[in-house]
Amino acid sequence: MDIKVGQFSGPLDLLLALIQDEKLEISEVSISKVTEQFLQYLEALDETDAEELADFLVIAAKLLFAKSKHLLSSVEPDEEEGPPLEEQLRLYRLFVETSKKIDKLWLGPYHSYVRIEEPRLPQSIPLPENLTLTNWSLAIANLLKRISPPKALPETRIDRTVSLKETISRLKKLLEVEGQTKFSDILGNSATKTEIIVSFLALLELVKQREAEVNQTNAFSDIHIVKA
Amino acid sequence: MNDIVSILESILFVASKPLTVKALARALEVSEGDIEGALSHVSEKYIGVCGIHYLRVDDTVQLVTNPSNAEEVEKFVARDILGELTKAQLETLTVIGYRGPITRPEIEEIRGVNCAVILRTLLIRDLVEEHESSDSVLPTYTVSLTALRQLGVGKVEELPDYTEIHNHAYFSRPVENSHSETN
Amino acid sequence: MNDIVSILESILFVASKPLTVKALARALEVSEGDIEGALSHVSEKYIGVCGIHYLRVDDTVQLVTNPSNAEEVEKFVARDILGELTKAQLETLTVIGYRGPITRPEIEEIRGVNCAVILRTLLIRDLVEEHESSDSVLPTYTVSLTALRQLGVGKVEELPDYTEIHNHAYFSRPVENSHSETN
Repeated sequence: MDIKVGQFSGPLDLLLALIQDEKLEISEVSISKVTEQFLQYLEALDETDAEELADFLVIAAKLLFAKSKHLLSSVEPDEEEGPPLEEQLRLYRLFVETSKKIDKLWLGPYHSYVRIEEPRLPQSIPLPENLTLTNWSLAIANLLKRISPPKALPETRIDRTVSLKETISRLKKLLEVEGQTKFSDILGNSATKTEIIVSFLALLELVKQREAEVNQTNAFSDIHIVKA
Repeated sequence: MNDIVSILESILFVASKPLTVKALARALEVSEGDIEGALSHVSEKYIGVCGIHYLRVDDTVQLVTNPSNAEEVEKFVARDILGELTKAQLETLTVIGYRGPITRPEIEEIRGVNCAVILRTLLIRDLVEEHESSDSVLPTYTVSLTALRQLGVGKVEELPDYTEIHNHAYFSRPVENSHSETN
Repeated sequence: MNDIVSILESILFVASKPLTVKALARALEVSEGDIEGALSHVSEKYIGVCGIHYLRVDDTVQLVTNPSNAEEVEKFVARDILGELTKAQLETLTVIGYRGPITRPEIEEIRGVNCAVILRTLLIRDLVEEHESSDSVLPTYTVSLTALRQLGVGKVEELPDYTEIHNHAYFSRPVENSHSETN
């Protein structure tokens, strides 16, 4: 399948296209089947668009998580992670299918129009009493507060994006020096859920690149990582 | 005071813009319940074959032309050029239409992608409306009356398969999924 | 072609001005007799207690508000125009104060919402001034002397923290997202 960067409206759109391209139905198995292709697309993404990359990474993490569930039995599904990916994808597909009907209505011949009443002006217009310097300063302060958050968000996402690459190279270096390590050592004591996912993603990436091998003695024990 | 329905019709006629139930109650100095009662009469009258239609989203109402008469009406008013929607805009508008009032995280949960920029674009194009929510820190979004006018429906409930999609279980049970495989 | 009565209702509704029977017949490509026939239905419907009335003078027709509701309509219009500034109006005015002369798309880019109706109201209330710009197709807006006088300042530079807010980073961003339809 010829996939181009920017062709998709998001990671779920890409995932849906990959599954439909294989003529598969949405299921845990079909999603697992296209994981490899999804990751290939990720490499082709423009890495300067950190925000877009972050959204694709979240789904990539879910894909790898699902794929690794069977391999690494210590990985327990977390209730806070939301619905299974196949459920999420089905709901998304429902909206994509519906959006095509909405597009037909949008472009269709049936539209309503409003009437524009000629302005009716009273004889003299008194000034609004609440136009005071206090309210003025309050209004501009509220506006500045309101328009700031959307810009702050991408920065935290960039952190996460950068940290995946950093984690991969950190892990690689660690293995080169030490030869082996444990998953718990990579995480340290205060790992957030995001850091765990990113570290796990980095580990799986190294396994994929055949830079590392992992083993585990029993279901809930630590993962031993050995340089391949 | 005259018949409240009659006064409402007059005010909706001159207003030339969407009005909230609250603003109408204040203007007529009656309760919001009285306005709702009168609006239910208005909604039954301006519907079907009538040349004037009643639009409502959430608590905002407006009188507009019957969408079926668009071709003839466009000979008298400048045609609305709202332009085509991109795939991402269309997806987001659909989610808001069927699931609104909805917060940004909820939209992003469904689309799997950050929607800050797309929501801003839809707000500037006046296709969605942002509402400060009293019981939540996050604002909620609904489609605007402008969007409904372009879609030619009187309320979101008239959108195709509205009930089914609106009530779609967020995390549908596996047993229910068999039928969704057919489309 | 749809029901001619319905079409006439739609056209009379949007027109906001008297239309001649001849003009209607030409636009709908039917005879004046057909128009007269349809208008007799319209005249029977928009009469009496209805909030919208049908008005005919010689051979021009139009829809107007029920004269019995004149008092309430006037009160609504007055309140709508004369009341205190809404939060959105005040916010728009501050943007124009600190960033004027500024075009409508620039205001909308900052506020993230469509400002057409608000600007119209601010213009009617003489709180902003519209300027034809020589180097742009779009008019620019500044706050009026009336507004400055009400605020008790002589010029915009005397507004609180003018330099700081005028040059604020959130405003100085180049107009970027409006074109990025891809997201």
